[in-house]
Amino acid sequence: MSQTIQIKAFGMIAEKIGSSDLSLDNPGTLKELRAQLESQFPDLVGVKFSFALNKKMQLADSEIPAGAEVALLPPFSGG
Amino acid sequence: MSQTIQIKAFGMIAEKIGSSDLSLDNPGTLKELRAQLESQFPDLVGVKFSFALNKKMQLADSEIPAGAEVALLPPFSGG
Amino acid sequence: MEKERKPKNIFVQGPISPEKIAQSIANHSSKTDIGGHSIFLGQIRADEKPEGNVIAIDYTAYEDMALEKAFEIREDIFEKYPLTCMHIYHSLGEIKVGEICLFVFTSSKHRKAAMQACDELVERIKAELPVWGREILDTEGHVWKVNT
Amino acid sequence: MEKERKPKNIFVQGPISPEKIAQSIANHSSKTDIGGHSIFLGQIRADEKPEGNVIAIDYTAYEDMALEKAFEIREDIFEKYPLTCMHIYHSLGEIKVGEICLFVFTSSKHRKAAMQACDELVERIKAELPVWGREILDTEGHVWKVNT
Repeated sequence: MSQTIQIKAFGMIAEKIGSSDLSLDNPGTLKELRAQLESQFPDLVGVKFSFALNKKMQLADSEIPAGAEVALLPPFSGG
Repeated sequence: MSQTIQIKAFGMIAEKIGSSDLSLDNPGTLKELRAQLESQFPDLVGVKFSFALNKKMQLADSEIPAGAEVALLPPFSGG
Repeated sequence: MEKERKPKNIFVQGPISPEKIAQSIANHSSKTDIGGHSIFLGQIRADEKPEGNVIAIDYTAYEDMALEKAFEIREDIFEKYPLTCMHIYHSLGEIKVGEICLFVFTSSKHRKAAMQACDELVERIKAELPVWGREILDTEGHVWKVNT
Repeated sequence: MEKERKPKNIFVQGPISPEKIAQSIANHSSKTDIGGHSIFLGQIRADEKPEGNVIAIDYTAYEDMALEKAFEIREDIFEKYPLTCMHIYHSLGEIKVGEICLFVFTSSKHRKAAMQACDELVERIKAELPVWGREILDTEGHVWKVNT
């Protein structure tokens, strides 16, 4: 499980991270990814965001497949 | 009650009467007016229409005031 | 002081052009408290009847009464929903299939009020305005339109 | 044979012009089975925030995911309502107050289906499409738009 994953950040999350694209070692699950992101970017602590794996929303914790495109999605505000 | 009233007919009713404007002696009430119109224009028998008195719909029988503008209104079909 | 509203003419001779609709939308760009517009357009359908196919509808109205009633409906809807603007246009005369004969336009700070008001306006216009459509057929006959 | 539908691009750079809306309406005049069109337009509001007044919204999206989701929503709505046509356009980039950022357009034989489908589409677009609005303030700061 030490492959690299591609992370895309959007909206307020991209702003807090300071970038819209990141490459990280795959931490295994979304829960572990969230913990790692919060540790690396303390501004994310307490900020609401969801994950999409390969363009599908993930509402519960999930394993992150090898080579996945992981998106960090703050609450939508289109329209 | 022998004044003249002005009658305006619309849509299918004007077509059946053959005119959109009529002057009649006031028959007193809308019920009597309907009977008189059906007698004068047999094509109106069985045809659905309502009355307006001075531009207000009259759903029940009413007296026809002197000099009233009486409109014969088939079911509306705007839009 | 309450805003005073007066009866406006809602009738236009002939079809309502897409350009008129665009102009009406553009006129609202200076009203920066509007967040949503809801629009309903009625278009003449080429219905097939036992007597022939509809090629146009010729609209007539009891205009004075219709304008009074339209004003009453406008006042009711303005009272019921927090609207910024409301516009109603209905065609008179012959409108061909594919052309627009009704244009109802509501605007509000938030979308829900605009949408609900627009729906209610269309229902009331169809049910309460003394307007009649004579459907002209390709057989040179006609039938009187019936609203469902 | 069922009609096959493919994902379409719903995004346009910059505001949606009234002329584009007029053109879209005019394009439907040849579809003579349409009796009613329902349109919703989202317009940028000059909201006052504690941090300043909104002068524009800068929209960004996760475009690939949004187009997949928009396609799924389209299919759901086509299955649920007897529609003739459905069009969705959403702006990206900076849209100034008073300009149009969302254009949803449904057409049907009868008005009810067009209206209900339009309402439902707007709700789903706002709730389900990965799109974000950054509200630009006259104080040179910004706040992130929150949908209610």
